[in-house]
Amino acid sequence: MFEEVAKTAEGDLVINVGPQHPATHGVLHLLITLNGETIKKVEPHLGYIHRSIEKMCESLTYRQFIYVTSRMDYLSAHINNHACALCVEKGMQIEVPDRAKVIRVLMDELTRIASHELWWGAMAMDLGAFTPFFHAFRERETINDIMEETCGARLTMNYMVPGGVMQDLHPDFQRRVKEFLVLYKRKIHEYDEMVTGNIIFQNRMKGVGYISPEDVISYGVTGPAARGSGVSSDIRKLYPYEIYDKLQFDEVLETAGDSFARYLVRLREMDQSIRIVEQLIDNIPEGDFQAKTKAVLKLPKGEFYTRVETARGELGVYIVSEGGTTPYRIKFRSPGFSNLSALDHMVRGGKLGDLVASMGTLDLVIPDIDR
Amino acid sequence: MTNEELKIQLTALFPTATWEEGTEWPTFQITPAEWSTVANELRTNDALKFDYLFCETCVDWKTHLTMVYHLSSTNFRHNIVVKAKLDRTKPEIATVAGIWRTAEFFEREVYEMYGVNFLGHPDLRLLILPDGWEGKNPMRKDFEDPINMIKL
Amino acid sequence: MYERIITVLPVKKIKEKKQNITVWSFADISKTIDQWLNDWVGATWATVFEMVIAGVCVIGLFALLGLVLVIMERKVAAWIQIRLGPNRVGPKGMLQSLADTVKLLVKEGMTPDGADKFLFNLAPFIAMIVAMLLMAPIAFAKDFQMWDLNVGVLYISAVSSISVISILMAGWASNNKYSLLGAMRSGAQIVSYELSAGLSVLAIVVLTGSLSLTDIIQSQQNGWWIFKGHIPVIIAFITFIIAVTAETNRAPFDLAEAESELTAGFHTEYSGMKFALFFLAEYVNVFIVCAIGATLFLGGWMPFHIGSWEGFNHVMDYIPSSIWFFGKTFFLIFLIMWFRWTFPRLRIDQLLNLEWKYLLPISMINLLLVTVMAIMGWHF
Amino acid sequence: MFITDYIKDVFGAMKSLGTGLKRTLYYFTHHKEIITQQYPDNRATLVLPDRFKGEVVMPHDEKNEHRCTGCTACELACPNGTIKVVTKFDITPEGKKKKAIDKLVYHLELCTMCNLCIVACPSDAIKMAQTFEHSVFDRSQLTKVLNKPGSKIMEGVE
Repeated sequence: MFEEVAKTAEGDLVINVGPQHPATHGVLHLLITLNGETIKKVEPHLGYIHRSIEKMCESLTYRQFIYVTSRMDYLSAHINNHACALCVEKGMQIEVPDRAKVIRVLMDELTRIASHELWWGAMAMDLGAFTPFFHAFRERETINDIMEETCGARLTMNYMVPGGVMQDLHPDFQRRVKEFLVLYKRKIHEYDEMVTGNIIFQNRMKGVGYISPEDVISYGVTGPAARGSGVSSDIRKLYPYEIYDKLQFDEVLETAGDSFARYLVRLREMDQSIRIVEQLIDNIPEGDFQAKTKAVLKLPKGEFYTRVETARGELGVYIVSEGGTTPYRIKFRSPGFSNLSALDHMVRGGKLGDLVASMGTLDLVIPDIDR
Repeated sequence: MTNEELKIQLTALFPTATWEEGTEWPTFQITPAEWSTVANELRTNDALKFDYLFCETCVDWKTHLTMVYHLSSTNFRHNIVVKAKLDRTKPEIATVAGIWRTAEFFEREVYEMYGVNFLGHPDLRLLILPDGWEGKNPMRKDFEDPINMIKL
Repeated sequence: MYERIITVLPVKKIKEKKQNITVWSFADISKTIDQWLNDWVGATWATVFEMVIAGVCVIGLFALLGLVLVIMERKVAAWIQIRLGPNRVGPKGMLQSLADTVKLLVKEGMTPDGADKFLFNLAPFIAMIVAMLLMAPIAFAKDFQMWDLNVGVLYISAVSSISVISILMAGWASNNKYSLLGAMRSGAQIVSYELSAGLSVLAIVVLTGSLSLTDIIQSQQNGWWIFKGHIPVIIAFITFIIAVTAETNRAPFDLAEAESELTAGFHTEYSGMKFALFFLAEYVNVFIVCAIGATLFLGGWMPFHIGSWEGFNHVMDYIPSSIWFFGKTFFLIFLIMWFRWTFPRLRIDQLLNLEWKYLLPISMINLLLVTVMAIMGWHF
Repeated sequence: MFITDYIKDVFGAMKSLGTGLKRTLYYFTHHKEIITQQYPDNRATLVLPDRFKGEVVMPHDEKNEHRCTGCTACELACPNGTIKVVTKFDITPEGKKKKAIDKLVYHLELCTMCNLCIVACPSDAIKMAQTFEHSVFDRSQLTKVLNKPGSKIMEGVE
């Protein structure tokens, strides 16, 4: 290294952050060019967890391929499954019963809360505060327990199927969710006490990783990261699916465009999700949880695209069908992939410490980027 | 703008485009040669303003490749799909990384997965595949890997 | 002439009555040992033996402190993080750190290729030696001090700044970019925070008029400085705590080893016992700075007295002085641990901003106030 | 005013840090908030939800009879090739040949617990068990035969 430092005239230092690094939460590999502490360039190298899900799906039937998508963005597995189910339903024109719709939305929002909880803890951990991580897990575990009870798994549920959901809600579901709501309301102010209000945290976040609204659109940044720059990009509002158009909730927007704005968007989004859950939990209609579908699903020849809002941004599912039982080509437009492309733009000129702050607020899930 | 209005306007702008029927969003096909000017027009035209490329991918049709661009306008909230048919042996198309910067990553992915060469791309390197990858492009239909691919 | 290692100073008798009440003193024991050794082998050999005894005591204390502080840190962290913490090895997990030590001892100590082998292996020992040297002037209990230096405070601030060399050495010799960055951060950090730590210590020196730790403790017989010195001393105490947290590279100032940025900073490449030495040195440094804080601001081994409450003071006097000292020190250690598990880490430029824009001006003005206070005799 | 801003800054910062410290001190002193479950110790009292997807099992009744007809619906539904149905032909008392399962081989190491086979099964022959401690020393032990030796199909299941 001595020679290397001497060789570069400007004293630039090229550092590998990842694929095994505490801040990348997975196997993301960033090649960083540093000048002292200042970042000159960030170059992502992907593929360490690429499982070629798109290729795998080409050989799976329309019922089977949904389970694979849980493994993309494993923190919002429900929403991924939901997107796939929606796409198949769009192609087959299946009418989903009301009960199934409500169950799906409930599960989506619970997943979103769980995902944001984990993000919050991991974000604080990136910045050096360890305690919030464990506190976030207390609430997250409650949601996971609810999921486990109804769907049978904690992380990769495979609960959504074309035409509805796989099983009906567990009889205890409503009670457990209400308990969770009480717990959440009791504990959420602690998040502000421990992290949001903290002066060190605010200084680390404010003005860091700024991205302008134009760049947000150009880079295709979506989700809370885009809304932190004031770009309205909530698919639930813009292109409502399921019953989102009938629900009362706000699209959270901040205009500062820095890491702190993105942080606030996510925190307030949890409140909005709680609002949705509160609206629905007592109003789950009776009826079927699954539409009657054929045993073998065949999509007509054509192309189908659905967009849903995951916890990280816009997930697009693009199915090209040749009329068979398996998709001819499937493409997942994952939010993390586009969000990552803006990372270099966001952190250039910042300090090394800013990199983890910006990366934390982008909420990258590496399997989602690599697919 | 509704889909019909959009279609009328786009037909006027790009008379050479061939339209597909029965799709959710207006879908038209162009030749790779005109893609660069079409993309510029879509991005800059005040009535269209397609400033958000939300999906860019490629489909291998065994006889040819098709680039598929999903475009959206954050101003007017309308979407279109543009397709370009590429030659399978020597696929080449102009890059749009200068127009929509998100395309930089999408195109790198398509480049390694399908072998499409994007002319004028600022940084066309392997993104997901390991360095020094040789052989066929994995997402093409005729890709075979006897070691790692298991046929059930 | 040899300097006496175990020195027994004639205690300044500020209040004759108190002196009689304080029941338990190490002076008698050390005097007896000294006497006995002198009679047995003569003055020269007696000094040698005393040195050996002192050395063994320091090493023993080192090992003990390492074990105690590690388990303490883990328990504090666990309880703050709504966990149970180590609870498997020994009663309530109290032997966990012993098991960890054994594990670290039997682990292979790796030296990476391309590292500067000499410096790489030397660095952890420098860190240890610095920590050991700092033990010398600390008064652990009444009349229990290894080396009563008349410039004790100066000695501590001089020696403690050597520790940065070990970190720089480790960072440079590792041939690792993370280590180098961590070491550079640490260098900038320790050098800057030395200033405000020094200035806040000076506040007490100004009030006492002596650099000797014994004199400083004696001056607090009628009340600790933190109570006697009004607001300026409280400000000095706060700056001291912040500065020493930074100086010992503890969170929120752990930039030298910031794991989310630099994986492990300067000790990325260290393993086995060499890593353990760094680890131990960090904890012992924490103990030492807290001991100094306790000595300067909280009266060292002096018991807690309230004005004219004779009965209360009497009871307090019966608590052994070593318990007072360790109690105060461990309270400060707890404070530092509490900080660590609550706050996020600062960024390097904010860290330097905090020092040069906030702590340094505040402690300078504060020193001025303390000086005025000391001259006018406004303190109790 | 610069000085008042400066002092305000300092006090605001101290206050924000104090709030955080107060919160962590609360948890430090309130041990009843601890949520740790000491897993291997609480194994006796650990209850998993009845829907938990642990592994695929085939329930047998006391007469060693199962409900599997060997229709291979589960094999077709499985995305990973986890289940392999080996059929044989039994001779019924009337002398007719009847298809039945010889072995239902289940590869736990390939299973992703997606529940698709359970949903696909027309005769409710298989279900998910609530086990989760699947570690074994040898990979071959993860390949299981679900039907017990000598088991027969239950009367009346078609």
